[in-house]
Amino acid sequence: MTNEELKNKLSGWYNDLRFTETGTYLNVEVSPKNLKSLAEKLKSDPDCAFNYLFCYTGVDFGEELGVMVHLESTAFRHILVLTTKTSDRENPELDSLHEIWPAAFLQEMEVFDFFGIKFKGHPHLKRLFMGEEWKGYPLRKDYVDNVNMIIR
Amino acid sequence: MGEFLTDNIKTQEYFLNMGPQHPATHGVLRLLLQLNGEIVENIDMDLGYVHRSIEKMCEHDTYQQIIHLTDRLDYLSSHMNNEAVALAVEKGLGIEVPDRVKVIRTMMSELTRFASHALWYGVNAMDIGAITPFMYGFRERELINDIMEETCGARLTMNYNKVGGVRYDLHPNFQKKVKDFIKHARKKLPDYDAVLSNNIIFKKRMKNVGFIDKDNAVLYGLSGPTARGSGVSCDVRKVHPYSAYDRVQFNEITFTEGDSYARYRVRIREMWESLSILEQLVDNIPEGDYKVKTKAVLKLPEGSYYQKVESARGEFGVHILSRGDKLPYRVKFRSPNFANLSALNKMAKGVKIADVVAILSSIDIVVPDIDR
Amino acid sequence: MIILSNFSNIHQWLLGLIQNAVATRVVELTIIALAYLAAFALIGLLLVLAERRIAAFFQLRLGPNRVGPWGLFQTVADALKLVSKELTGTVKADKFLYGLAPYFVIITALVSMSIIPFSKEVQVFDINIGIFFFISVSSLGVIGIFLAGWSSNNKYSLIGGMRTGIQMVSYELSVGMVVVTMVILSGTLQLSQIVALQQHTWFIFQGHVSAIIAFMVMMIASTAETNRTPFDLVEAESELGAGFHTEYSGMNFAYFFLSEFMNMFLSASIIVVLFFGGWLSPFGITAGIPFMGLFWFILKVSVVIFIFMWFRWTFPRLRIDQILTLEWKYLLPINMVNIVLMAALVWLGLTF
Amino acid sequence: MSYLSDITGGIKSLLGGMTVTGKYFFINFFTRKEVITEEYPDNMDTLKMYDRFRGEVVMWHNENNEHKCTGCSSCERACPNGAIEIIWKKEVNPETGKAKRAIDKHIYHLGMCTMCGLCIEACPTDAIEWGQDFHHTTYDRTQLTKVLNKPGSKVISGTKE
Repeated sequence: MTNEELKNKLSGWYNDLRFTETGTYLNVEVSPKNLKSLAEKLKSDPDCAFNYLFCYTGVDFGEELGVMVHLESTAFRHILVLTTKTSDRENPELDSLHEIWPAAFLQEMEVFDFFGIKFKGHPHLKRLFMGEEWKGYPLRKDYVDNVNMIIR
Repeated sequence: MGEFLTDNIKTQEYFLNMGPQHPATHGVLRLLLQLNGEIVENIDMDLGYVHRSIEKMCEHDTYQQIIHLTDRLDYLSSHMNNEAVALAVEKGLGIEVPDRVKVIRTMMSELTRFASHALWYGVNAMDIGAITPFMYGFRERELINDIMEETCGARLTMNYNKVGGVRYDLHPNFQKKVKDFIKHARKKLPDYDAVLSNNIIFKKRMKNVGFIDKDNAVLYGLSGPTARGSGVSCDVRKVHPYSAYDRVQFNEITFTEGDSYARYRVRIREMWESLSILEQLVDNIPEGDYKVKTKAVLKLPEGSYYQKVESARGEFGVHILSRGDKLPYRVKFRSPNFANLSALNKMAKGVKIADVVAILSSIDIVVPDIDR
Repeated sequence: MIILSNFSNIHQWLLGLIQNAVATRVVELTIIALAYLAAFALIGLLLVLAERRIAAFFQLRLGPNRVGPWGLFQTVADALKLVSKELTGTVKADKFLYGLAPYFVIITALVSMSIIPFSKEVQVFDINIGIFFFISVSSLGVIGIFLAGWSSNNKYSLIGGMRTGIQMVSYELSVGMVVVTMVILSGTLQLSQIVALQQHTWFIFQGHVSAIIAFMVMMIASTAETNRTPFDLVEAESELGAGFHTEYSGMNFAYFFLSEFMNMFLSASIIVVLFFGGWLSPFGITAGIPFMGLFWFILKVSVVIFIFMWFRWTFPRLRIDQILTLEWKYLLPINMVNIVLMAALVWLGLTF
Repeated sequence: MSYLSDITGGIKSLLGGMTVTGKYFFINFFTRKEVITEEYPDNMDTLKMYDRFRGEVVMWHNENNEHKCTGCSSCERACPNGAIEIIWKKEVNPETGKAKRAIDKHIYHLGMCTMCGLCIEACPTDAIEWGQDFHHTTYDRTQLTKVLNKPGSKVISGTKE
């Protein structure tokens, strides 16, 4: 499907989606509460059939924390970026997508490790890279580490 | 008597640390194997032993400065990683590179791919227990490294790409050396088959080990030879062509068996395909500039940019989130190894310890790429 | 009983020197023990060097060539380094067994060496059940490896040790059955007699089909017995680090290393004795010259060892269940059929 | 029947592998023709790196101990790792008596350099270039900090930024 067709189809499902096309792929922003149901629909809908999750980016948007999920369909080869933001910086929580795409399992662990976003329903959320004793979430913009970080 | 004995004997599962320092993990990767005798029940991973936080570093570097950091991700396909960043930024800025650059990048990618697969061949053999093929793999790789060194100035961390072209023009010896290499490789590749591919022990070790079916391969986000061994058509060179891949003839290699041996055969066949791509391009390098002039300070317009390339291990992606600044807001490297590793637990459930080693080497991990 | 008749000249000379039967015997034994120890060390060192050089040529390399001409003293230098190294160990290891294990391995190798007929003149212990003595003693070596794996208190070592147990128990069977096959042909267990019976034709030609099958099985089983690739799961470096000797360092490690090469030498010797006429020269070309037997024996053993090395530097490693499959599903039935075949050949007089 | 063909096929495949390795063994045993390794420290005299090899950053000096570095610090800005530092001094022109800013030291931290080459590309006067030496081992990390302009060296007159 082309970007236009995707847009039309998706806006029929939910009315609070925001579409942006600055950049490479069509970007759709979804509220955290609709994330999982939208993801399920994206995968199971025969016209969308997004079965290949190839990039899972945690982002610190400044005010909010969020994830950007790149999805592709191996049948139709269209690509969509799902964006979700949560404004809770203290205890951010999002739905886990690992049941829909098992590829998200490790990626969510990574995002948890670097951004501190907890994924509801993830069975094994641990600090994958940094180790349990590490304090803070390094990829957040407000992370300060005077020992290991030298900023010119 | 029997009852008496079994009453006092307790069996329990035990844990074995494979890594962080282990010959089979190709670096500092820690796998916690939950074992029942020799049978693997579960694998837990502990990563980050070579984490350098390259993604964070990128947030403080300009776009030209990012490129050399990607050499240090998957150091065996460093040229493809460089290319991904260069292509992403070029696309975002709307820079059209000359044909010569495209062809040069394609040839370098294929040389890198061959070198990477040759090294993998040796390392794979070593993991299975045959040590001699290791040197055969290095013999071919050495020639490519020489070509690289002559043109790019370094053997491994080449840093040959830049936004808007490549750093130097091709060395005058380049074409002759590549031709010599193709001739040499065509003569030596049949040895690979005789020593390993047809070997009954090797076949027994690789066949029906680490099986993953086609649907699961996609769902687990596998890419590259690992996914193509399961019959997934996912070659970025075919699906989303970049550089000069749309003008060369080559086959996408897929096998449907989905086991370690299928993945092995994909890579062996890919070496032949790389040779044929090189052969098509080596005499048809267009004349022209090897780079275009770019602004001194590059500012990517606001938006999220993604560029995928086919690296030796699968789909390497760069996700750049820009806010119109000269520094990127967020850079994420989609590393094929990290995605491929996520299927390890699925592949390796219920196999022997020796098979974990075989599976690990059949998905061909490079640890710095996993840890980034 | 220790038979020293072949050394009667030396015996007489010593007796004349010391004038005491018991003392003479003691001195003699000491001399022989020292000579064998020296030979043991020499053969071990040379084999290590040979392995490294041969491996290098297989692998498109040059190999060690710095210490002495053609690198001849490389292993001596290595041994010196190992001797000077600290003997480390794990804290929670079973100290007694941990210390005992390397000696267990090396002593069994030394004891089995005593029955090898290096030539007509050089054989210490020509016992009349020689070949069974060899099998029983050499199978004791596995206990050393097993002890090492168990007592190190290391999971890698333990797995390595357990694998040895499984592997040895299986492949002892094959070795035993091959020996039985050849004993049917020879009719004797005494090694000197087995060699003597091959005066005209080597056993591999005497027993033709059956002997060739037996030889091939023996090559496989011996490779497995000596823990060499493709059967080196005990110390599979890509799976277990170093397997049963992970925790050993310095000279204790060197004992394991040396005994591995000695075991290879012993297996090759037995193969040469059983199939290729021991120290006999082909067609008796040097039959009259004294001590030429030693030369032929070493030459034949070297060829067999080279084939072992060729295996090692070509093949990948098997998995543990495949090792068992190979033994119980392939070698054992083949051996059983082969014994019957050999018996039939001997009964019908079809041997040469 | 497949039992027997398994055995023969297996043995055949094993012999096929042994033929290849055996071929290389005998070639190397008798002629050393296929040996691909080099005896590294021994071939130092004949070992020549390629012209583009990126060993270290060096500054080019002519016979009058002059270089082309004006100290514009383009390289300093281009370096992603902060491996280059430029230190200024006040230089009094003897003819006019005016004080002028001039380069004192071009400090290069080899230990922090990743050989990316951005500094050399950024240099407007081509004062720095790649050196082919790769023997950088030292016993002391401080020795990896180098001053690229030789003591007492001057800028070639007429070099403009």
